[in-house]
This record gives sequence, C-alpha cells and structure tokens, in this order.
Amino acid sequence: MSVREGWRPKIVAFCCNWCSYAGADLAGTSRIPYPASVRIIRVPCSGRVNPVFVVRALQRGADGVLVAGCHPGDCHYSTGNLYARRRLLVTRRLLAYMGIEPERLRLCWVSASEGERFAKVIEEMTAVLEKLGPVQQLREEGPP
Amino acid sequence: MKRVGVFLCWCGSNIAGVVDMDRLQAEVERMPGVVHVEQNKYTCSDPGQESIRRAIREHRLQRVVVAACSPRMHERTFRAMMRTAGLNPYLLEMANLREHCSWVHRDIDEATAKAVDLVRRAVFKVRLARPLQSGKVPITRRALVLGGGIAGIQAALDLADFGIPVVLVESSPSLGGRMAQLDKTFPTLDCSSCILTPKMVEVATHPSIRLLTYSEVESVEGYVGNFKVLVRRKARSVDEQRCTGCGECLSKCPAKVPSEFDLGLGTRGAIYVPFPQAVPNVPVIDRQSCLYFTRGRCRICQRACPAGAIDYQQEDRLESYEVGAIVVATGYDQFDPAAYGEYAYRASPNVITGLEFERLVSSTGPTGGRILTPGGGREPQRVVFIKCVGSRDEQRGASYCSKTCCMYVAKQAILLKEKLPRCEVYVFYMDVRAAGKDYEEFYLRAREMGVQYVRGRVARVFPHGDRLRIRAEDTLIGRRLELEADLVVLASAMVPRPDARQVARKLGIAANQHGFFSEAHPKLRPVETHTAGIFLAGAAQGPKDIPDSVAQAGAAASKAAALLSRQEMETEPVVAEVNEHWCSGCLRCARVCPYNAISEREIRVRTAAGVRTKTVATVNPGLCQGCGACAVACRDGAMNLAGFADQQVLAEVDALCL
Amino acid sequence: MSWALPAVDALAARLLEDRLVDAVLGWARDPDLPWQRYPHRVDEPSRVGELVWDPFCAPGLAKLVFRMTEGGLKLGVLARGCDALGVWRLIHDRRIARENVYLLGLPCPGMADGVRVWEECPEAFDAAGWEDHGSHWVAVPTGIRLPKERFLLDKCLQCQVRWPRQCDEVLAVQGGSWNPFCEDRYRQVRQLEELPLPQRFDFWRGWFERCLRCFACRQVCPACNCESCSLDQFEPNWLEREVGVATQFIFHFTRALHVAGRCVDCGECQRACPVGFPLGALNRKMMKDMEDLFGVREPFVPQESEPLGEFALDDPDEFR
Amino acid sequence: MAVKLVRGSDMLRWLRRCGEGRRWVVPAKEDRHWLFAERDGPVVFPPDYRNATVGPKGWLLPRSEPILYYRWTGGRVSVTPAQGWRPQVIYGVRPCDLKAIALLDSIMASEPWPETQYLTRRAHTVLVGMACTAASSCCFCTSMGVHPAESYAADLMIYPLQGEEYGVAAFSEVGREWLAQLEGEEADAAFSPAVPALSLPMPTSLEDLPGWLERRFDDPGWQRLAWRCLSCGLCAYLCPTCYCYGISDVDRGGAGRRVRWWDACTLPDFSRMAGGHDPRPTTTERVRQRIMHKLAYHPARQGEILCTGCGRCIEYCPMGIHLPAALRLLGGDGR
Repeated sequence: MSVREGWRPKIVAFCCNWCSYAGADLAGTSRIPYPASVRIIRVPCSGRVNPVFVVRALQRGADGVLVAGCHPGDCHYSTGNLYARRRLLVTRRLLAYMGIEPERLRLCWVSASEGERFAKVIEEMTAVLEKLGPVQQLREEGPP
Repeated sequence: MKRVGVFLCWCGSNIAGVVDMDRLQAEVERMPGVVHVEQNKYTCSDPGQESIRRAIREHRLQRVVVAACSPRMHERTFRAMMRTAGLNPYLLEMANLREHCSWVHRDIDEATAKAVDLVRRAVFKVRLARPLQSGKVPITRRALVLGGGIAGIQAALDLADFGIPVVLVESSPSLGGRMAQLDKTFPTLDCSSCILTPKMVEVATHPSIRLLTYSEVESVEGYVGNFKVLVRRKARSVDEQRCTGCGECLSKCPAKVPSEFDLGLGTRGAIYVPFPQAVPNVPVIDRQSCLYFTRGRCRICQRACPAGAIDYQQEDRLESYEVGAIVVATGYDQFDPAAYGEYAYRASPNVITGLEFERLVSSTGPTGGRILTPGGGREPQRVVFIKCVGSRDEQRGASYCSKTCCMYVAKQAILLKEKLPRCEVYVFYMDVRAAGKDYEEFYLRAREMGVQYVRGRVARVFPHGDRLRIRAEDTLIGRRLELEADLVVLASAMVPRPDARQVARKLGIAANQHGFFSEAHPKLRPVETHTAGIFLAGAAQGPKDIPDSVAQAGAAASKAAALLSRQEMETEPVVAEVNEHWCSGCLRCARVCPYNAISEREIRVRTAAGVRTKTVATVNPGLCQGCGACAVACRDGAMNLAGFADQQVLAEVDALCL
Repeated sequence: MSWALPAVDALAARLLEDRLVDAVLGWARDPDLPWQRYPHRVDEPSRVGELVWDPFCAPGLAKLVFRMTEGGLKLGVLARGCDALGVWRLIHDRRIARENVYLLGLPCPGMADGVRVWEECPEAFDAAGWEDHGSHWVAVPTGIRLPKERFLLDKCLQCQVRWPRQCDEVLAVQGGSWNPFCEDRYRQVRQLEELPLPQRFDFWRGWFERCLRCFACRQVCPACNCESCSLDQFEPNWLEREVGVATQFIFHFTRALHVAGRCVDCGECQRACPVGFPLGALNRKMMKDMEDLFGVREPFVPQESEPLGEFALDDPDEFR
Repeated sequence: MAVKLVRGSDMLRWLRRCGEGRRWVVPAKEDRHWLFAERDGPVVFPPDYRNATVGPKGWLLPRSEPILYYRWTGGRVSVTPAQGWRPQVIYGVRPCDLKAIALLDSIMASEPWPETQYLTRRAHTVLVGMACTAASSCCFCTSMGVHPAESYAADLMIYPLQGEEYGVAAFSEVGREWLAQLEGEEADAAFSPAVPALSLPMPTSLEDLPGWLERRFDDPGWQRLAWRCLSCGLCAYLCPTCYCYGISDVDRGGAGRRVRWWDACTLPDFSRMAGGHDPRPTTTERVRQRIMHKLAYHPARQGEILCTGCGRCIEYCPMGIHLPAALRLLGGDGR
C-alpha cells in the first residue's frame, strides 16, 4: 500500500449541537491545539446521524468518521444518543464485516465542558488513522 | 443555481492571524454557486452587518454564508440581520473558522486548507437551504391542575395569583390529598390540617379557580398552548348548588362502611364527607353501599335534607375544557406491606403502616387522637417502628429510597413519646437519612426523648398472646434481639398511584420504570416533561415531603405561567417534516419520538388502482423539538428534518471530502 | 406425510365456501415447465384443484400478499413458516391489515431445486403425490427417492422456520421447526468474521462486481416494503446510479442495515438473486450481531419492537 | 460445412497468440454461476457449460459507464469525452447471444444518434462464438428463429466435434485474418447442433406475431400473467437484447462525470414523468410493455424479433413469469 506523499488523514466529525459542538468550541476558546485533520458537521443530536452518512463520508474520501454526542443520560433530547449508540455499534461491526477497518468509525461522548477531551479524541483518532492510511477500498476512479 | 454570497470575517487577528484570508477568498470564489466574496474585519459589527446587507442588495444574493466564529455565538445575530435584509433567516449558514480552526491550529497552510473545507461545507449546505417559517400558535390562557393534594393546591393558587384561570381536577370528593390525612408535620410539628385547611378554602373561594372534585380526566388532546381536556364529573347524587353542608344527612344514614380517609380504621355512612374539614363541604353518596341504590328503598337522607339537595337521578357528566398548560400533581400511594409476609401485616390488626398511624394519632381520627392498639383498644406499652418496608429493596419492593420515612418515623416516635411518655419506642433502621433543613436536629431530638434506634433488619413479627413478638438483629453489635410490643408500625414506601401509567398515556408523558412521571431533564428541567406544556409537581414525579412538593408546585406554576403569559407562541421551524408521497405509514418514527409529536392520519392518494386512502405520519410542529431521531428511523427517507435535511447533511459530507 | 394436497384443497375450498376469504393464494403447476411452480390465486371453490402443494413450491408468497390485499381483498394464504413470518413482517409494518389475511399454515419439510431435479431426474415429475421421509422426498406411486442433501434449495438448507407460527389454522400434520440440515446458521458468518480484513473486503468486492443491482433481492423481500425505497431516490441521492465498488458497497450496506432486526430469514433474497450473491451472509450477520449485542435471539418475532428502534441503558459501548 | 479442423489445445494456443494484447473475456464459473469475466486467455469448457447466467452484454454495454467528464471553472464548463474501451476478445459466446449482439449492433448504429461509445467498443472487439452441443433446460432459440449453430455477429465460430476435435470457421475480416494463422486443413465436418429443450406454444407464425399481439393489447391475459411480477429488473438485466439506459451526473463539487447506466422497463419508476404521472403504473402495463417491445413493436418497426430464446428470463424470474406463459395466456388458455 503506497501512501501519497504528504498524505494526512481527514476526519469527518458529526457533533451534536448541545454537548460536543460546544465542547469543540470550548477547546477553541481554551486554545487547546489539536490536529487539523478534523472537519465538523453540526447536527442537532447524535441520533440524527444516519449510518449511511458514515459510509458516504468514507466513500467520498474521509479516512475516518467521528460521531460525538452528549454522555448517556445527558442527551438534550433524552434518548437520541442511546439510539445512536445502537445504530452505530451495528454499523461499525457491519463495516468490519464488509472489510472496512472498524477503527475508522468512532462514537464518543463529549460534554460541553470537555474541550480538553475533544482535543484528545481528535489526537487519538488521528494517530490511529495515520497508522491505517487512507481508505483504499472505496476509492472511486477520478477523471483522467 | 442559487446565488451565494460568502463573508469572510477576520475577527481582528483572531482568524486572519492564522488563516490566509486571500488564499481562502481565491478558493471560495471558485466554489459552485458563489457569486460574491468579501472580507470584513469584524463582520458582527454594525458596519460588518451593513456591508452584508449592501451585498445582498447589489449582488441579488439568495443565500448567505458567514465564515466567522461559532454559530453558537453569533448565529442569532446574523439571522436577525438576514431578516432586516429581507431574506429568510434560515437561508444563512455559518462556517466556524475561529473556535474550530484558527484558535486550535497554528500552521497557516493546514488552517487555510481546513478553512476552505469549512466554508465549502457551509456553501454546499446553504445551497440546499429552504426558507423556513416559524409558525405561530395561539395560547389558551387557562391551566389545568391535575390533583388536589398539597402540590396541586399550591400550583393552582400560584397560577391563580398570576391571574391565570385554573381548572383543578380532583378525583376524590374533597381537596386535601395525603396531607389532610396527616396529623402533625415534621420538623416543626405544626398541625397538618391547620396549615392545609386555609389553603383548601382559598382554592374553593378563589375567583380564578374552577374546582372540580369527584372528577377525573377522561382524555387529553392537542399540544402545548392548545390542550383539549375532557373531564368526567362523577355523579355525586347531591346537588352542589343546593347543599348547605349542614350535615343532617350524614348522621341519619343507616349504612356503615370502612372509611377510605381513615384507611379502614374508622367507618363512614353511604352518604358522607371524607373528613370534617372537607372542601367542598358537600357530601357524596357512595352508590355501592347506599341502601336506596342497592335495594331501591331508604331515601332517609333525602327526607333529612332541609335543602332538597339529594338527587338520586344525577348522572356522570362530561365537560370539556381548553387549556394552555397542565400541571400534573396526582400524588402517590403507599406501598402495600403484604409483600412482606414476615411482618404479619393484615395477619395482625396491631401491625399498621405509617399512614395508618397518622390516622390513629390524629384528633380527627377514629380514636379522637388517643393512641390505642387497633386490635385491643389498649394504650401500647411498647411500639416498634420498622423502616424501609418496600424501599431500597429491589426484590420485594422498589430500589429507591422513599426519602420521607426517616423523618416521619422520627416525628411519629416523638408524638408517641409526647402523648405516652412511658411507652417504649424502638426504631429498626438500615440508615437514617436526615438531609434537610433542621432535619438532623429533629431526628436527634427523637433520640434524646428516649427513642431506641436499632440498626438492623427485623426478621419476623408474629402474634404472641395478645402482643406481638419481634425477632431482629442488631447489626451494630451483631446480636440477635427478640422483644415484645403492642404495636408495630411499618414505614412503607411511597409508590406511584396504581393508575399512574394510564395517566401518563393519557397525557402523553413518560414514566420511569417504577411509574413515577419523568422530568425532561433531571438537573436542568426538573419540573417540565418531555411534552411541552405539561409540568410536574409533587410526589407523582418521585417521593417527596411537603416542603419539596410545595416548592416544586411553585416552580411548575411559574413555568406554566411564563408560558401562558404570552398571547401566542412561536414554534421553532427546525422541525421534522413528512414527505407524504414517500411515507409508508409504518409509524416507526413515532416510536422513537421522545415528544409524542408524531401521529398518524389518513390521506387520499391516486394510484393506478384508483383513489385509495393511506396512512401517513404527521408531525405536530408545536410538539416537535427537532432532534431528528425520526428521520434516521425512517428508511424511506420520508421523514426529514428541516434545516438539517438528509440532502443537506449529505452535501456537507460531500463538501468536506472533496 | 407432509404433502397432503387433498387436505390443502379441502381447507382452501372451505375458506372460499364459507366466504371467510375472497381468494386463496398458493401455488400452481406451470404447464410449460414441469419443474416450475408459480404463485397462483384461486377465487372459486370449484377451482381449488389448480393449487399444488409438493416439494417444488419454491416462490415465497408474502410479498405478493402485500399488493393483493391493498384494495381490501380478504386473502387466504397457504403459508409455510417463511411465508407466515413474511406476512407478519408486513402486518407489523402496517402494510397488510391483519383482518385481510387468513393464514393457512403448512408445516414445511423443505423445498427442492426444481431445475436441478429436472436435469438429473426428470422422471420424478411423473409423481401423483409426495411423501416426506425426513432425509428424502419420495414420489408416489413411483417410489422415486430424492435425497434432500442433494436437492434442497439453498434457502431451505438454512431454514429455521419450518413450522408456520402465528397462523389462523395449521394443517394438522406432524412437524416442527427443527431443520436437520442446518447445524449452525451462523457458520458462514463466522467463517467470514475470521478472515483477515483485506480478504473480507476482497470476498465482497468479488460479489459487488457480479451483482447486477437488479433489485430482485429487494423486491422479493417482505421487509423491504417501503413506499419509496431510499435507494431509488435522486434527491437526496443516497445511492448513485453508477455501479462501482463504492456504490455497490453502499447498496448492500444500506440494504443489510435496513433489514437488520427486521429480516424474517425467509431466504427469498438469496433464491431470487440470479448471480448467487450471498445476501444471507449479510442478513445473518445482522441477526448474529443483534443476538450478540442486544440479546435478540429470534430473527423476528411478530408484535415485538425492533432492536434498532429502541435502546437499553446498558448497551455495549465498544468504540475504543 | 467447411471448417478448419483443430485439436483443442492447439486451438487455445492459436487463439491466445492471435489475441495477444487484448483483454480476454471468457465464460467463468463463479460459485455455481457462469458469467463472462476477464481472464488470462481462452479456456477449455467443462461439459456442464451450456450458457452463462449473465451473458456478454455488459462487456459491450457496461452496467454503468462514464460518457463524459466535466468541470466548471469560472462560470464555464469544460467537457472531456470518456475513453472507456480496450481491445478485447469475447470468447465462447453462444449463438443466441451472438444474435443478440447483432441486434444491438443495428440498434446502436441507427441514425440519427449512433451510440459512438458502444460502436467504438464493438469495433475493438473480436467475438469468438461457440456452437451449441447441448441445451439447457430453458433454451428455446429455434422458436424465435435462432439457430444453435449459426454465427450471427461472430468473427470466428467454434464447432465442438468429436472428443478433442474442433472445427473453426471465420465470418469477418478479422476472423479470416486470425484463421489464416491457424495451421490446419479446411475440411467438411458434420456438426449436429443441440435441440433446444423448449419449444414455445407459438399461436401463429413469427411474421404474424406482432399483429397477433397488437390485437391482444387489452387482453385480460396480461393481468393474469403480471399480477405476480414484483417489479425488479432481473429479466431485463439478464436479457441479451435489453438495452434501455438512463443517464445521470455524478457530481463532485463542480466537477464530475456523466454516467450511463442500465435501466429496466420493469422497474416501477422507469416511465414516471417529472410531474409524477406514470403511463405504465402497474406491473400489467410494464410486463406487457417489455414483451410487446420484444415481440411486437420492434419487429413491426425493424423487422426483427428482440428475443433470441436464450431462456434466461424463464430460468431466473423468481415469480415464474416468462414468455411461454404469456403466449399461452394470451392465446386463451385460462391458466
């Protein structure tokens, strides 16, 4: 597997508006540096994340997908993150079964006060993806 | 393609110090749909906003992207700006270049590349944005309070004092609830009725409160601000308008049945008021026990009534009320200790519950306030209290702590010591939990008065002659104990009322695994339910003592009042929407909705086979909070979330992965 | 004796005579192809003789019941275990009204691959009737024995639902749900799980290249009953029309996920696929995970809610 | 019949040499199913090879293919046509599929919009046909006027003779060039082709079939056949003569490709128009359309029946819908 020169992993992160997006904001206001690999999509709740979004990201060129929501019990909508946990657990196993490294999908709980934790999750995941390299399986042929 | 304008904010040097703004601008200008890009030092400032307005006019922009700080910071600002520029506020999207980029990354190349992605995400999303209109829902300025115990009374009075008309529905013939059954209250030992009765009277006489006792809620429809409540007024057989409350009928009634109010320790007639201070002071005929209703003859009360108020023909009536908010204060029940066979409850009349003890010690109770054993009518020499009967016991009762028992046992022990100073009092406990203002002191007072606290579980209670024998273990010194007593009082748990789940279903609110109603958030929204416009007060939500119930009732009332103080309510436009053409009507969405916002309706569709009806899901925008769980549950993609639509999120993914 | 055709005819006739149903759905012999049985509808008691019940009734009926009952037709359905569960799937999804179907349960000893029998033993089709001898089907009166080991349809080899459950009536013959030919329904899943990840992907890629995306698997599936399949939609474009490894991945991934916890394990998708795509290996993977993760033992139990439509507070959290 | 006689191993060696530098597309058995797949070179067929489940159609008209690439820059779009062909040999093609390719050739070449992509790919393809010695259980080519030893679109035709012996004949310029390189004598050989397993209950002659069907456009038989159709695209995708396609753009943010993909008139959305109206709303109209197109409309316009009797739809339709049943039902058989 040859990795393009200068390749850096790209993480698409779905962050719930109430906890994790605010947690990422806090990392910013606290000036906690983390790798520039992550790109955040704001969703109202981790329960809004359709597993197909995950595969779509991997197909289009993301190397990893992070879904971040409120800690269980703290969901703004009370149960959204618990539905998300089930769906994404199954998603991750199915990805692995179909030959995509399961580490490329991660679900984590980041509260609005956990800026530090958000930065740490990004660091960890970036390190994991750097080891895995880019997604080879779902790459599509580009124009000539 | 929609004409998109992108406004790149420097935020002084906060963003521009790390992101190469000119490089960013050059990239953004190439993005599909983008017709105008400009940079501002502080976009949120008045001149910054004005320059967006100008660009909207000059470049005929249809969509706007502001690449600046977090939308949690300034999305409201820019949405308001959109309105003043004549564009729908939801045709705006922000790219978070500050908190998510310039403040966390140092490398200019990396930060600039990321900024390009973040702006592209916003551009792709906003291209698919639709104008969203927040709906306006009129609010009915009237509240329903469900339950006439201390929580319901307090909530009704507080609401009425705000000037809000209140309908108070109580299922029993009188206001008062559990508190009316109590003798004294901890930790002050003031008389329960003395502080409760004035409030009951105030409810009955308050011009803004319509009091419906002996009534039950039949059904609730509608949503926040607009509930339709159907109330069944059970037939009292006594005309409330005519009755003067003279009580002539009560003494004449030949029937004698156990009194519910006295928990079976005393009796009442078939026509009765539950207790002397009842409000309203209007009797009710218990048709199951009434000779006229069961055998067709008697009519003694009718003859006795000087006002001609007895009406055997009365029937249940259904009355409909429109209300804007509902406070649920349906209270609790006491755990039936029969599950603990070893405590001989029911097997011996001298084993009673804490609530029964209240009636025994009350001056309005069956013994007139003298403490006598129900079995023998003697003054007890020794009384044993057993705590945590049904509480903190997952096997036979419930896992939770009922919170009030430690204090009421201390109170009852003190009352015993005061009335019968020579009586020995033992309390068997697991822990003593006396958190609360003046509570610990109150408990210590009981000990100082000579109440014996023994840590340990009672293994068995059994009749022994005309006394009771108690076998227990003192776990502190590890010794078995055996002692005799004349009266055993079981501090039985507080449990939800038996019909709690039914009530929850009627109201569309959630109940926890025990049956207590669930608050919207345990910390931040303790009196709201997940159903907007329905609030909780008192022990229906979980075990509570009087001060807590009153406090929560006040909180619920002010939450309801805040809602009802408005003429109409803006509904959040970020709500779920149904594509009826695609909807299969499986209603899987409704099952994951935490707010009961989705119901079904029939529509007529034209198909090859002609016109047929089909069931589809329908979203009540007044109830929907926009979480989007339904959109993922829907496999057809018929359910979508406005503002976070499937096609928008997919476009965002695509934009970030280019 | 599982192939009691006269009894089936009599039951069907009675349903029609008593006006319990407007029509009965079963199978009929194809006059052109001796090995073929196709779904057949009978509206009058006098024509129940057109129905057939023998080891070649391959097609599943559940999905047909859906469109047939849409206009309010009351339908009697000759239902094997797989058909009955399929109909229940559709009832559960509110696509069939319970009162519109009368399920006539037929305990099923497994169906034969007709073409294969035709190619290897055409004289078997001269039979007047069939008996079930556990490991063989036996033709009456010719006495020709067809070993199931050789001729059982793939979907029947793996079958776990031979006994028709939750029917209005079950043709009273002996039988049960136990299938001696299926030792471990997760065998293939386990084998794949044990492969190294790149080989797993190669396995699926090989099939993605063969899959024509004709959607036969979706169309026969009683769990795929959406009014508008998301995979057909252009806006949003969940699945691009382009057929490549990535889009095939999304197609099969989405299909598997959409039937997860809902699949009745009837095997129709596998039967319908012209290129033999191992759809069952995806469906069963979902079943196995539902069992491993959430303790859902049966693939589908009517009236119960779906594992992915609920949650437990103590669900596993294995994302590290 | 004059053919060059050759032993099997020599034939394979010769073919491999002639096809040097080309992609070899040959029938391959993948897990019980035969299909045309890319391999190193020609192969010997085991006796159980009758025909492939998925024929060679996809190698000429791919399941999906880019037809152009585009890019927006500064409000202008630049377009690059796709180059989707490689020289190839398709080997082991049966006469029914060869006939189908001949039909596709004429359809794709028809004016005013010849399908250049197909035609280019076709021009770079050498078709090596294989006459049938055994029929599969669903073959009915002769009912459709197709002969199991005819060459049709083939450049070269192989006739399996006795044992290891084969006869080879050429039917095109390329074929003759190739054949010239094969050492061996032209000789007369007796070849006895397979007899198809099925013969259709033809209600009328093939020439009169279009009219016969047109008269039965409103026949209730269509409904009796099509009610059990589940609206998948299996029959159309396996059919060697079905060529309907759709076009959509695969956009990647201002750049992308325009893609052509197989479509099928049996799929529910095929004829749905932008406003939602669908002139073929139920399976009855859709199944009728498919069969009428093959047996009535196309023959009426072009004089050729669009069915070559390969039998795939019969064998693989999960609900047992097929041509013999259609003809029987329309012919008045009550079943």
